Formats: sequence, C-alpha cells, structure tokens
Amino acid sequence: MITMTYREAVRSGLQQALRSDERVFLMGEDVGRYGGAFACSRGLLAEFGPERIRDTPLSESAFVGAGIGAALGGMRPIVEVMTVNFSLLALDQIVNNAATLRHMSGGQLSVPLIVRMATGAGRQLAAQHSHSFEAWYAHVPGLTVLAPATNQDARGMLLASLSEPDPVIIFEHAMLYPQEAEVDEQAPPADIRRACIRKEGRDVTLITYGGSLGKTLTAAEELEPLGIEAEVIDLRVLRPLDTAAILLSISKTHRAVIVDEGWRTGSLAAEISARIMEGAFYELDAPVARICSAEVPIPYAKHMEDAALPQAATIVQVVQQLCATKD
Amino acid sequence: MITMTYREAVRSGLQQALRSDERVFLMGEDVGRYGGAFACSRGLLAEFGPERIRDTPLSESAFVGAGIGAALGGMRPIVEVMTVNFSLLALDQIVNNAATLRHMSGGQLSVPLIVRMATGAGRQLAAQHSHSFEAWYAHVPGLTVLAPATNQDARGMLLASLSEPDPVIIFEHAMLYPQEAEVDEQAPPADIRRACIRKEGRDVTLITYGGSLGKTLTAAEELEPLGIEAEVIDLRVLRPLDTAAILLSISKTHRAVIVDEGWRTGSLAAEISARIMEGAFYELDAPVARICSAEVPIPYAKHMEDAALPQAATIVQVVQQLCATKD
Amino acid sequence: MADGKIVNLSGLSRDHAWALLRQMLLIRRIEEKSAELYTIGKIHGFLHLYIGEEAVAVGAMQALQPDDEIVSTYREHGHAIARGMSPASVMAEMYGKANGCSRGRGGSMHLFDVGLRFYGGNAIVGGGLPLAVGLGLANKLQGRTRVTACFFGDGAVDEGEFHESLNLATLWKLPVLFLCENNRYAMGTGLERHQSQTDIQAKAQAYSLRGEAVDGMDVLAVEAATTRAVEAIRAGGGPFLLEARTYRFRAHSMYDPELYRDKAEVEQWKKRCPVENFAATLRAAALLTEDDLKELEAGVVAQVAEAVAAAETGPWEPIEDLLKDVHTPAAGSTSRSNTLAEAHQASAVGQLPQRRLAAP
Amino acid sequence: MADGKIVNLSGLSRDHAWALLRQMLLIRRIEEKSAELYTIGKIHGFLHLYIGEEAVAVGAMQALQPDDEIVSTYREHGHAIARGMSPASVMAEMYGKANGCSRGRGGSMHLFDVGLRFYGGNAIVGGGLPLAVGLGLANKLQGRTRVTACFFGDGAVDEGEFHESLNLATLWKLPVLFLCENNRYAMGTGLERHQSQTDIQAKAQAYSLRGEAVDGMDVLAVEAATTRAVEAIRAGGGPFLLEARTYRFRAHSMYDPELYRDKAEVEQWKKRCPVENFAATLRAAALLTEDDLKELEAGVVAQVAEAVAAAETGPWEPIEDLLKDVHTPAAGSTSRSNTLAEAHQASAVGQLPQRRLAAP
Ligand SMILES: Cc1ncc(C[n+]2csc(CCOP(=O)(O)OP(=O)(O)O)c2C)c(N)n1
Ligand SMILES: Cc1ncc(C[n+]2csc(CCOP(=O)(O)OP(=O)(O)O)c2C)c(N)n1
Ligand SMILES: [Mg+2]
Ligand SMILES: [Mg+2]
Repeated sequence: MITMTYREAVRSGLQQALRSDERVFLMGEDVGRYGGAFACSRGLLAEFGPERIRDTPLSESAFVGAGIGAALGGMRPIVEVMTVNFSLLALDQIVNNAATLRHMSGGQLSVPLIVRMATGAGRQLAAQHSHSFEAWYAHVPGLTVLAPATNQDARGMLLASLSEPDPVIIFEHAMLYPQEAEVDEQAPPADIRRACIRKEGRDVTLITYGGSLGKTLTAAEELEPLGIEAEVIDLRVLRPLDTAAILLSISKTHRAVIVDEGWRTGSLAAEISARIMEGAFYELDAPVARICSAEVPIPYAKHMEDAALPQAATIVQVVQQLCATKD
Repeated sequence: MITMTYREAVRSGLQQALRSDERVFLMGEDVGRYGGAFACSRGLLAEFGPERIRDTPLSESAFVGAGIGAALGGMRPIVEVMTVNFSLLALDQIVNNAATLRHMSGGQLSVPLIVRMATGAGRQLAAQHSHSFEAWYAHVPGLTVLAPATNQDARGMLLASLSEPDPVIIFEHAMLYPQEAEVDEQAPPADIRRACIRKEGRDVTLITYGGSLGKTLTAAEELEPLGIEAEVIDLRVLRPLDTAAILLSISKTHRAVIVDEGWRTGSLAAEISARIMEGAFYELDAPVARICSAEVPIPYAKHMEDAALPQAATIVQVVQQLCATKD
Repeated sequence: MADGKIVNLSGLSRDHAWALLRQMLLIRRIEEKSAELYTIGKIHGFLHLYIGEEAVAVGAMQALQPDDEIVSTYREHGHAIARGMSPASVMAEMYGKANGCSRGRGGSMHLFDVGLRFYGGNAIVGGGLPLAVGLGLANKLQGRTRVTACFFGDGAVDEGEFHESLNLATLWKLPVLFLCENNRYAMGTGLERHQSQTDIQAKAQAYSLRGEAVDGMDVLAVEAATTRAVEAIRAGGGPFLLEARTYRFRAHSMYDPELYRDKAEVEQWKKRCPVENFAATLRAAALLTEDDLKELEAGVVAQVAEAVAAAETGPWEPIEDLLKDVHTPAAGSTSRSNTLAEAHQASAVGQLPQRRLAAP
Repeated sequence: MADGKIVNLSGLSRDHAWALLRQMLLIRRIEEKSAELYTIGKIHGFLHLYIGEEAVAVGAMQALQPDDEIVSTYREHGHAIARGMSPASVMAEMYGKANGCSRGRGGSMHLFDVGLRFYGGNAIVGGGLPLAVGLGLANKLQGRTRVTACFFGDGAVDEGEFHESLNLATLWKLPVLFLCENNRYAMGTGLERHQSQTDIQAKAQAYSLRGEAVDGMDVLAVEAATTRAVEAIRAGGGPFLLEARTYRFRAHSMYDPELYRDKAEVEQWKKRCPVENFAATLRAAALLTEDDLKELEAGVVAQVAEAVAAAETGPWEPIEDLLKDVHTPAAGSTSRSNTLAEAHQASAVGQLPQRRLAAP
C-alpha cells in the first residue's frame, strides 16, 4: 500500500496497462508532451515513446473514431477525451460506431476501446466546462460506463476495463484528481460489475457515485450524531447498474436518497429512482428523494456554483426530512 | 377544418411562419430543391425563394451553430436537422451555445431558434437511423422540448415556438408524417406549456408522447372491454414537463404506466417515474411501470425491430398485470 | 467507346477484362433486382443503388490485397460485391434474414464481412472516415503493410470528420486510401450548392496530402489510379486522396422523387455508362464477342437468381436473440467479462416488484 | 526595431499611434495584474493570458466599425479590451462579481457585451465559428453591411467546425472575417504536431476563399491587413481568412507547467514583443518620447487599479438569482411566453410529496 493521489493512481494504472500489453496505447489531446491536462500521463511519453503516447490534434470525433478503428484493427486503445464537455463532439462515434458495431454486424466485430474523460463541476470553470453527462452515456446499449470514486478504483477499474472486449467509458471526476489515499498496486483488477457499500447503516440508503461520494460520506457522518445511520452505496458502475445492491440495501433501510451531480431532470438519479419504484416499491417507507444539480448552466462565481451543485448540507437536510416521515 | 397529413400540417405551419414574419427562414439539408427528406418543405422553395429556404451542406454542427448565430443577429431561424440521429453532430452547439448563451452572458443574449428534427424507429432503418434522444434534450436547461403527436399540434406547436425568445427543439416522429387527420388552420398557436389528456379514464394513467401516442390509445381501447378504463396523457411538452397534469391524473387513478420509445435505462420514462415517486408516492396503489425500447441497437429486420419497440400488446399486458395488484 | 475516348488496352488480359465486366454487370443486375424487390415489399428501409458508379468499386478493388481493409457507406452493395461478398449473403441481408452477412440486423446500409475485412456499411455520412484512420493506425503500429480503403461521397467531404480525418492520417502518415466517390450530388443537393470549392481532390493540399482525380466511369482508369495510389501508400508515403468522378443514374434512395435535377443531365451521363461502354470497348478490341457477353450475362442472371432464392428461403433470426451480441460473451465461461455481459443482459430486463417480503 | 524590420510609418498620426500603444499596454498590464490576482486567489477557474499577442486584437479592432460583430475564444481579454469593454467590467467578471460584464457567471472565458456587439467568450475550441457564420448570415439576409470578425486559434483549425464553417460562409458569400491567431501551440501541442499543413492561410484554397498571413507581432501590419480584408468583405466578396502569426509568451493557462517548449524559443519570440517594439519604433520615429511613454504607462496603471477597485468593491450576485435568465421572461407579464419561463422555473424545483389526501 502506498499513498498517492487519484491522478497518480490513474497514471499507475496506465503505466501497468502499457507495460503489460503492447497492444495498448494512449491517445488524446496533450497526453504526451504536456503530460495530460490533469497530469495523469506525465512521464509516460518518456517511458513509452511517441508511438504509444500519442498527442492528437483537436479533433474529438476523428481521434475517438480512430480509437474505434484501431480497436477493430487489433489494438487496445485508451483514448483520453480531455473532459466530458468535449466528448459531445465525439458522441456520434461513440453511439453509432463504438456501441453499435458489434450488434449491427451480427456479432462479427468487437470494439475493445477504453475512453477516459474528466467530468463534473466544482472548479469554477463555468457553463461550458462543468458538465456531467454520465447519464447520457449510461443510456446507450453496448457501452459499459464506470465512475471510479476512490483511488484504488481509479487504478483498478482501468485495468479491469482492459480485459473487456467491448467499449468502456470511464469518468474521472476532476475534483478527485488531487485526492490522496492508499493504493495497493499489487491488487488484481477491480470488479467492474458491482456497486460497493462504502458505509453501512440501517436508517436510509444514500446512493451516489464519482465526485459526489465524498460529499455523501461527509453528510452520512454528520447524520450520525443526529441519530440517523445512513448506508452509503457507491455505484461504481453506471452501466449496467447494480440494481440488486440498491434493492438489497433498501430492503433493510426502507428509505433512499440519490445524490447525483447531473441536472435533476433526466439525471441518472431518475433512473435509479425508477428502478427502486419498480423493484422495491413495497419496501419503501417514504418516497425516494433526489439531490441533483440545479437546472441551470453552471455559473462561474464560487457561491453561485456551490449553490448549483449538491452539497453535504443539503443531503443532511433532505435525509432528516425524509427520515422524519414515519410510515 | 381540413384533412391533411402530419407532414402537410408541418408544411402549413412553416408556410404560415414564413408568410407572417420576414425574419423567419428555413435551413437544413435538402429542405429546398429536394423538398425535405420527409417532404415537409415541398413547394416552399418556389414560394419563398432560396434566400429563405436554404439548402445546407452536410455540416450539422456548422448549420445549427449558424442558426444560433442568425438568431443572435435578429433572425428567427427554423433549422431542420434531418433526423435526431444526425443531431449528435450538432449537440455541442445546442448544449453549449443555444441553451447556455443567455444565462452565461448574464441575460444579455437570447437565442430565438427553432430546431426541428424527425425522431424514432419503426421504418426498418436499423441501428444508426432509429434513435430516440428526446430524453437527452429534455435534460438540458435552457431548452424547451416539444413532441407534437397530433397533426394539429404539428402545426400549432411550431407556430407557438415562433414567439419564444429562447431555443425550442421540436421532435417529429417519423412514423407520424403520413398520419391523416383534420387540422384547423385558423386555430391560434398551440399551448406549449401543458400536457393533454387524450382519453379519460379512472383505472390507470398511461403517460406517453410523440410516436407512442397511437399505440397507447390503441392499447387503451383494447383495455376497455377488459374492464380497465385507462386515462391517456400526451405529454406534448417534454421540457418543462407538465408534472401537475401527471400527478392530478394519478390522484384519480392511483396507477401509472409510462410508454416511451427511448431505451429504458435513462429514458424520459425514468424521469417521469421519479417525479411520480416524488410527487404522488402516497397516491400510488402499485408501482409505476415503464414500457420502453429494449436495450439494443435497433435491428433492421421487421420482426426484430417490432420486438425491440413498445407495442400496444405489451401495454395491454403490463396494464392488466398492474391493475391486478389491488392495495 | 460511346463518348469517343481512346482507351489504352495494352497489357489488359482477356481474363482480367472479363472479370471486371462480370463484376460490374453483377452489381448492376443485383441493384436492378433489389429495386424490383423493394417495390414488391421484399426489401425495406432505405435502399441506395449504386447503378452508374460500378466502375469505381470494381476498379478500386483490383488494387487491394485480401488483407487490406475496406470501410464503406450506406451505398455499399457495389463495394461488398466487388470485394467478393456473395450476392446471396448481401441479398439475404437486405431481406433481413439470418443468413444475411449481418444476420439481418443491418439491412442494405450495413453490410459487414470480417473475413473479407469489409468493415461496413456506415449510414452516418462521414462516420466511416475516422474508423479508417484507426484501422490505418493499427496497421502502422503493428508494422503491417496493409492499406485501408475508405469510400465516401462528395457529401461526406462537407462534414467536419473529413477534415479531421485527413489531417490526422496525414500528420501520422497512415496507410489510408481516401476514395471519394464524387457523384455530384449529396442527396438532392448539387456539388456546387454544397461545396464552395468543387475540385475535391484539390482539397488535399490543405493537408499536404497527395490528391488526384480520375474518371470514375472508366473501370480501367480507376484501377490504374487506385493501383498507383495504393503503391504510393504502401511505399510508406502516408495517405492519398483519390477522387473518382462519377454519377448515380438512379434516385438517391427509393424515397427520392428526383425533383432537383434535369432528366437531360441524367441522360447525358447515362451515355457514359461504365458497364455498356466497357463492354463496347472490349468488343471493339476483339476481347469480347456478342456471344461471350450473352454468356456472361446469363451467368450473372443465374447468380442473382440464386441470391434471391437464398434470401427467400433463409431463416429469420429468432426473437429470443434480440439482445445477443450487444456485448461480447467472453471465451471462458467463468471469466469476469462473461459476467459483465450477463450483468448487462440482466440490467436490460426490467420486472414488476414483488410484494413487500420483510416487515418495515 | 528590435528585430531590424523596417516599418512604414507614413500616414500614421501621433494620436492613432498612441491609441494603439495605449491599448496594447493596457491589455499587457491587465493580463499581468490578472496573473497576480490569480496567484493570490482573487481570480479562479481557467485564466488564459494574451501576453505576446496584443498586436493582433488591437490591430484588428481598428478595422471594425461599432456595429460589426466580434466572436472570440476563452483567450479573449485582449479582444474585449481592444473592442472597448471597460477594464472594470472585465476585471469584475474575473472576480465573479455581479458588476462584471456577464454578472460574474462567465468568468475569464466568457466575456460578453451585447452593446459592443461582443458575442463572447467561447470555451469550446472551434465553437465560435458557426456562430460567426450565423451572425454573418443574419447580416446578409437583412441587407446590412456589417462584418463579423471571428477570432480563433491554430488549434481550432484542427476541428471539424473550422472546415464546415469556412465552406458554409464561402458558399453563401457571407461577410465574415475568420481571423486565426496562430500562436504555434494548441495548449502543449506545437503546430507541426497538430497540423499536417502548417501554412494555415493556404487552407483557404480548399474553400476557394481568400487567405493571407500577416505578422501578428506588428500592430500596424495587422491593422493594415485587417483593413484590407474587411474592405474586401464589405465589398461583397464573401469571407476572408486572415492568419496572424504570433506567439504567447506565457503558459497556456495558469495550470500549465510548460513542459513542451524550450525557454530559448520563448525568449527568442519575446524579442519580438509587440508592445516594446512598437514603442521603440515610435520613439525612433519621434512620435513618442520617454516621458510620453511614462505618462501613458501611468494612465494605464491607474486604469488597472480602478478596474481592480471596481472588482473588489463590486457586489456578488444574490443566490436567489441562480435560475434567473435560464429563460427569457416575456415583455408583457400576461404573455404565454412568460408562463413558459415560469413553467420551466417550476419544473426545475422539486419537492417532497404530501401525504395521500384522497382515499384510494
Ligand atoms: C451525418 C448525416 N447527415 C445526413 C444524413 C442523411 N443523408 C444520407 S445520404 C446523404 C447524402 C450523402 O451524399 P454523398 O456523401 O455525396 O453520398 P451519395 O449518397 O451521393 O453516395 C444524406 C444527406 C446522414 N445519413 N448522415
Ligand atoms: C473542443 C475542445 N477541445 C479541447 C479543449 C481544451 N483546450 C482548451 S484550449 C486548447 C488549445 C487551443 O489552442 P488554440 O486554438 O491554438 O488556441 P490558443 O489557446 O493557442 O489561443 C485546448 C485543447 C476545448 N476547450 N475544447
Ligand atoms: Mg454524392
Ligand atoms: Mg494556439
């Protein structure tokens, strides 16, 4: 176990991937000389050279599509789209090619592609640079969508994705990169099927992922002295959702709150709420609540950005209200 | 009242828009000489000339962005993106410019733009040409999203959108274009805030929109002799959702089924289910059910495409099951 | 030749000439039959015919080796056939039958054959170009001398992906042949109304790329130009933009009422029919007799009939297979990947909840 | 001049020369101050400095009229200031204050001023080009003689939107000036590693568009070239691609450790500093004395101080206004539009449900 940042954990994963399989290469804007917009790939150019650490032009559609093509051609590309904001420019390639080619070709092709991108708000980058489109990607059949929230997962889920024969999209919340924690570099690739209970509790289930895990755990701690024991589920895998884990927890707590940085309407939280409706309606003592981002382009000013995003204080407040309703 | 097809109703709306306001122009691939991929604009080039009926190159991002720019410049552009499938290429412009410019500029700008597109499956066009991304657009603050399901609405909602100072996205389900019905061309612009009850009933609320309205009404009819009176809500407006209309109906029926051609996970149906959870949990006698498309790239072969999409028979079956659970 | 051009036939063997003619004829007849089958409701969805453009696919494929890759568009029957896909597997696909090359899931716009290294069949205009760049990159990274040939239309040249792909391929010196089939129309929009610079091959300069235009109605010219281009690519010089100037004789798709072009223009181009003119050239050069042609034609007609029969009698994919192949099941049944595929499957299937089992 | 170039100053008035110098100096000092304020935590988010490139914005703006439009990028402080935006409103915006030009919602990357026809401040690389095309289209359709000037970097040239926008603007002969600020880097990627053809203005040919390159370190050259380009556009000839060759002296953003370029290269370019060299030129031509310069500098420093004061004392936007301006309230309070805006607002706010009111 060594202490490292989330960014270093990603780098460690990339490094191991590149060392262990020569079909692996990394490509994206500024992954090479610059060292990655978030410094995740710093040093990799020196170790692996420009053929395997490829700086691309600003051409999201072309280089993501080229990743798909290279995967078809027998490589194991890891494509870094700098942030989810720019991934809109590559969405056609991801939806209509990466996710679709296998089924549409009658099972002839497969696309073992990893696309990594930073996501989320919180750094005062304003409306065009603060998106959370995880829910959109989680909507698309053919994709596996991951959201590592811990440093161990940042490394382990990347490595697990490498053995997948189909496209995997990995969301790294930009606020997590400086997060320090112990990482076991000897650990096997992470499980990428299951959600994980990060804190046990019996009064309410808090369901979250990615950049919101920290806030949710903080809220859960603050709820303890108020007499509410919250169970915190880190979804980890956004597609396919681990519905069983959610329902199991609710069969114990009978209450649930979903914390999701996406805009409320059409959020991933909506999907989770709907699944709980379908799978645990009779278990519920109160309606499932969602805490999401306000429905507004995320503003630059700190106090306004804070007001737009889910915060621990809001979670505490909503949970308290919810637990006050006794059935 | 005259009988016309949905496509003719769209054309009638376009015509009136172009006649009544000289700032209005129509632009898109093949809207001019070809007459529109779905023949919605046939004849308009002859009446309004090439300055106002503009054929564009295959450049979805540029011509949608140009529509935004033209709106900023004082025009009232109606941009036709041939189908929602190609709109992915223009999504960056819609999300990061059209939807965002007003708020991000501190209220200085507004973007009175209409983007029309055909949506949906059912014509055996296979995976890349059968998408339903209404839910994605309905996720984005700053957009108004409409889904006219009737011929009157096809015309009236387009005209209503013209007086909006902010961007409106209109989804025309491609299966509806040949639909014949009476249209009142003297009617005022349609209401674009409210959902509409297309059939009253007291046993269950069926919530749907666009291309699924017909199937849902058929199912509702088939349910009558089985002793189930279904109320059918046509959402019409996908953003902002008319939650009040949904909750009101459920306070009467206490049961709801949502029919939505989008893929199930992350569908608009999920959002509606979540809103019912939040707003009418204590009114429900049974969990809300969703009938959506199977989570698969839509296949070409007719029997497979049919199997992938919501069908009236499935609706009947699910509603029957749901109504069998008495609380 | 009908248009009076002099063709250099020196070095053209009878066998090769016949093969070219046979392939063009086969494509022509398959397309005609498809149109007919569409009209009587055997083929559905979109159907984009290649009639008039046969010389491009047939000429170009001659220059490619079995392990080269092909990426194509929704107007790809010609490319598929010229690459060697069996008419039966193409026709069955258009019928939506499980013996179709894509199990009936793709239809006319999505022909795939991984054995022939035929990577589809892409219905998003411009969407295939980045794939070709990636296939080229894989070849380069693995030190293979394969060439990836990417077919696309003049309309695709308008899309941003054209620009991004050519830049990327040239920058990285990738072995990709960008082959633009300029048939002068993007659906109903004429070239001069969708491109400000109508000399497509000249756009190569914007990328420091080699470009050339060739008469796309002349199969030998296309073969020669493609051969040169492919040689240059294989020699390590990076990509090549080849513009084949051609014309589609039929409507854009079966939905198109062709309001946007004059019949006279179409008739003018039909005089340059690549099939008829090549046959005439061969006859003039005594490489083909009237009887030979009849025999060829008869063979082709038989092939088409066989294809239709295969499509007619082919099985439908069982509905239970709907979710199959959304994800790849892993080779070993106990592997993690397999469970991920299963997890996807499970997640995709929703059910109504059970009544509360435990007390609150 | 420091780099020994001979500048033609004939016809240059002292007033105009001073105005150019004052603006460049103002931009330089605002940028330096911004960097300082960023370091001490007054400015947040991304901050992209224009230092080194001042001659481009200042030179180009001289050619534009008050009713011309400007579309810019996230590196746009220079354009905003040169267009006449008050340093206070720019600085307050960077502070996130409500007296900022965008009410503090945009920050450094999103300066807007509709009065100055300054349309932002776009942080998606290439995202501004289609907007400029549309503004140009509106001008053309309304018979106005305005020109839309669109600034973008060499990196934006890689994006598909560059290609699509230039084609569209040329095809439709729209009055748009595409002004590429080629500073030789897209973030950390040097020009020759992101473009296969590094002569950007030469790409104009791919669109039958007029293109020209100009020394972007020379404010007079930029002014002259832009004036010619704008005249040609106003004369009805359609768009123009002007490439200003320049260099950024600072890091890409405040996050950038500049691992990708040599200090020596930067030092070399700094010798061509547009501000210092222009001042030197004016002194050499006796259009400026040492004292004049000091006075100018003092004026600029005072302006910057005022701007900082305005930002420091400016109010924060109230949190209650968070959802304001997502939609436009209609002019008349009873109008339908207003209710749609209200419906959006209502829909955006979720609440917990009431207990069941009616029996089942
Ligand atoms: C991105 C995208 N936009 C629009 C369409 C609709 N469409 C299909 S084919 C076509 C014309 C394409 O023209 P071209 O590239 O010249 O190919 P051709 O049909 O002439 O072979 C259009 C507009 C599409 N399939 N994809
Ligand atoms: C579509 C998109 N991709 C990536 C980025 C991240 N990014 C911001 S600036 C930049 C470099 C742009 O370079 P250039 O256009 O030359 O402008 P410069 O910064 O040199 O002024 C990159 C990659 C972005 N903002 N938008
Ligand atoms: Mg064409
Ligand atoms: Mg640059």
